[in-house]
Amino acid sequence: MIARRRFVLTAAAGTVLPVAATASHVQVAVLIRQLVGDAKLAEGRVKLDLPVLVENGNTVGMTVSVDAPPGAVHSLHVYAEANPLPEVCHIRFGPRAGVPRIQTRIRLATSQTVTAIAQMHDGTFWQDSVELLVTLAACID
Amino acid sequence: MVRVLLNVPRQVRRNEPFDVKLLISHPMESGQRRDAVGLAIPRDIINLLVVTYGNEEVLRMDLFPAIAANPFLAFSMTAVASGTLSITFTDDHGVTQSETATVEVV
Amino acid sequence: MPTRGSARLPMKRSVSLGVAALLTMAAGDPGSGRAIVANRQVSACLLCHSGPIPDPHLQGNLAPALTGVGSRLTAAELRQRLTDPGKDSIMPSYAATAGLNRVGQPWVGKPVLTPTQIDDVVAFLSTLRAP
Amino acid sequence: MKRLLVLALLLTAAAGDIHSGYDDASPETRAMQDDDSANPGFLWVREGEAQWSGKACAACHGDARVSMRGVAARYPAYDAALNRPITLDQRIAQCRTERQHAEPFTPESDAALGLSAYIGLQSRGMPLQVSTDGPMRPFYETGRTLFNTRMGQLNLSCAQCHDERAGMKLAGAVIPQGHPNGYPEYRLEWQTMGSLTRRIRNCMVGVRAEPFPPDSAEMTALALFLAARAAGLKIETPAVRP
Repeated sequence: MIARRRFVLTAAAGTVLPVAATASHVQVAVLIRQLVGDAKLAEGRVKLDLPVLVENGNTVGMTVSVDAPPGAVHSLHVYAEANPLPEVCHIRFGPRAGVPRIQTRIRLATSQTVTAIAQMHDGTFWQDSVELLVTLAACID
Repeated sequence: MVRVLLNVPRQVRRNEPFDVKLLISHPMESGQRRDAVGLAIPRDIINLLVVTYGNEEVLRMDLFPAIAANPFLAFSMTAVASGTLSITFTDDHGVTQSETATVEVV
Repeated sequence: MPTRGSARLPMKRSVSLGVAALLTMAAGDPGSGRAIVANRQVSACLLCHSGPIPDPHLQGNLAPALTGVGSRLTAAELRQRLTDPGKDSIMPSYAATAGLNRVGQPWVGKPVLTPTQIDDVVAFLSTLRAP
Repeated sequence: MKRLLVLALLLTAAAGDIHSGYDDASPETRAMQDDDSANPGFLWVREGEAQWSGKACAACHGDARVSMRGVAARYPAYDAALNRPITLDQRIAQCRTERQHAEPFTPESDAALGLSAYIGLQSRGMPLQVSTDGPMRPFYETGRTLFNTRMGQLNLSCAQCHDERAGMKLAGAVIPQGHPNGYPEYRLEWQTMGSLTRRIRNCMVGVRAEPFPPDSAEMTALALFLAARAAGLKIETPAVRP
């Protein structure tokens, strides 16, 4: 998917605009392949929670949880394919990790698909994706 | 100096998961924006966040410009003995800052 | 391609209309008009109206949908709406440079759209026929 | 007659339905506001708290949780010496420069927003109740006139969106009623905290109008009218909005 909106700069003091550039589905696929290697990537176990209709792409609450006992999850990885840079975050858990569930806030440049991958200590990889629509601010300051 | 809000229960039960919430005041300037006269605003983000408890690493997070301004992180952890929870983060200039909280295991 | 004869010109009603807006009556380019309508920063049309343009979730509902507007209004009527919507409408005149209050520095003396852009938008809207 | 009755009912419903922008926000945004340990506005509140106790504020005013309770609900308030209303932010600035003999705050700075947020928090949950009588009346009327005046290249008034079309969608965004009960507030769009003044400027730039300067008589009159128009709404400082 490619980003569909490119805005022309109009004069408004204080306006800050994005530099035109986005990642791609292919770029995310390459990153995921590097992460997973030859292992199988399956749907399930990991759950990515994002609003389907995003109020403002600047700050989007995200929850990633894994159906697993404490200590079973090695790491979590999140990718946003239509952001300027596709990587969102990587989180590696240590031995004191509790319930495998994290919450953070992310930026989404435009409507797109976001993917989360959980890597388990048993070597398996699990993924979940959310396709969402991003609403833009009507008035920009 | 960056402001940090670290929310941890003061008392927890041994080996029972508890929630930690963290807010850091930081613009997380993505490096993808231009200012009003068209100049690129340089990237300035917190790129690494490490949570330790005693001598053990609880969580290590690599952050990218897609993490929103004033980063928020909530996670769960366990403790077997009273100790100090320490959050250490590093920005693009290599500046490191820490915030700690004590946890009593009852 | 819709054409406009001078016989279909609206009567001049408002002193705030730029003379140029009335003089430029060349047939507009609907492709260019579509791009102008689709660009919120240029025309602001989709802040209030919806229309047959991608991303309906980014379109407003303060004003009638543009879908089928070419069947409801003639080119002359469309031009009139754009240039002189009247005091009872919340729509701004896209041609006016006077009769406005506290216009911001970057926009002083400038209409929302140029006469050529208005021609193009009218040409595009005229193509939006009811099914 | 029946039509008139329906119209009257509609008007009554419209007048009675005064609700906070909180109610128009998404569940995610409301949740962000509801949890003090997840609400980024509290980064500023803590900054303000440190200023309050570290500087001369506490020396005169004591514990803000006592002395500042309900204060934000009464502003803009009449200043007899100036013979005009002033906003809470202007009162804080006045105290800072005239009593503390400190440098004025930079508008929208973390220091200014922090102190304002900390003081505002002390009135959280209390209903907005500003005076519009006596010497306040002409300023209130000025504010009302400004609220109803079409402005800018896009020729829109505040009322056309926030009274007449609240709840409808401007682009993809629901138009809120435009109440000032959460300031200073954290806006997702700004990715930071901001004042009511900044928000009004935001709207004015949106309609391509020349914004009222932050400390102008017009801005204060408009702030007064907005506060009076929101009478009874509970203060939510620091609110979170899209």
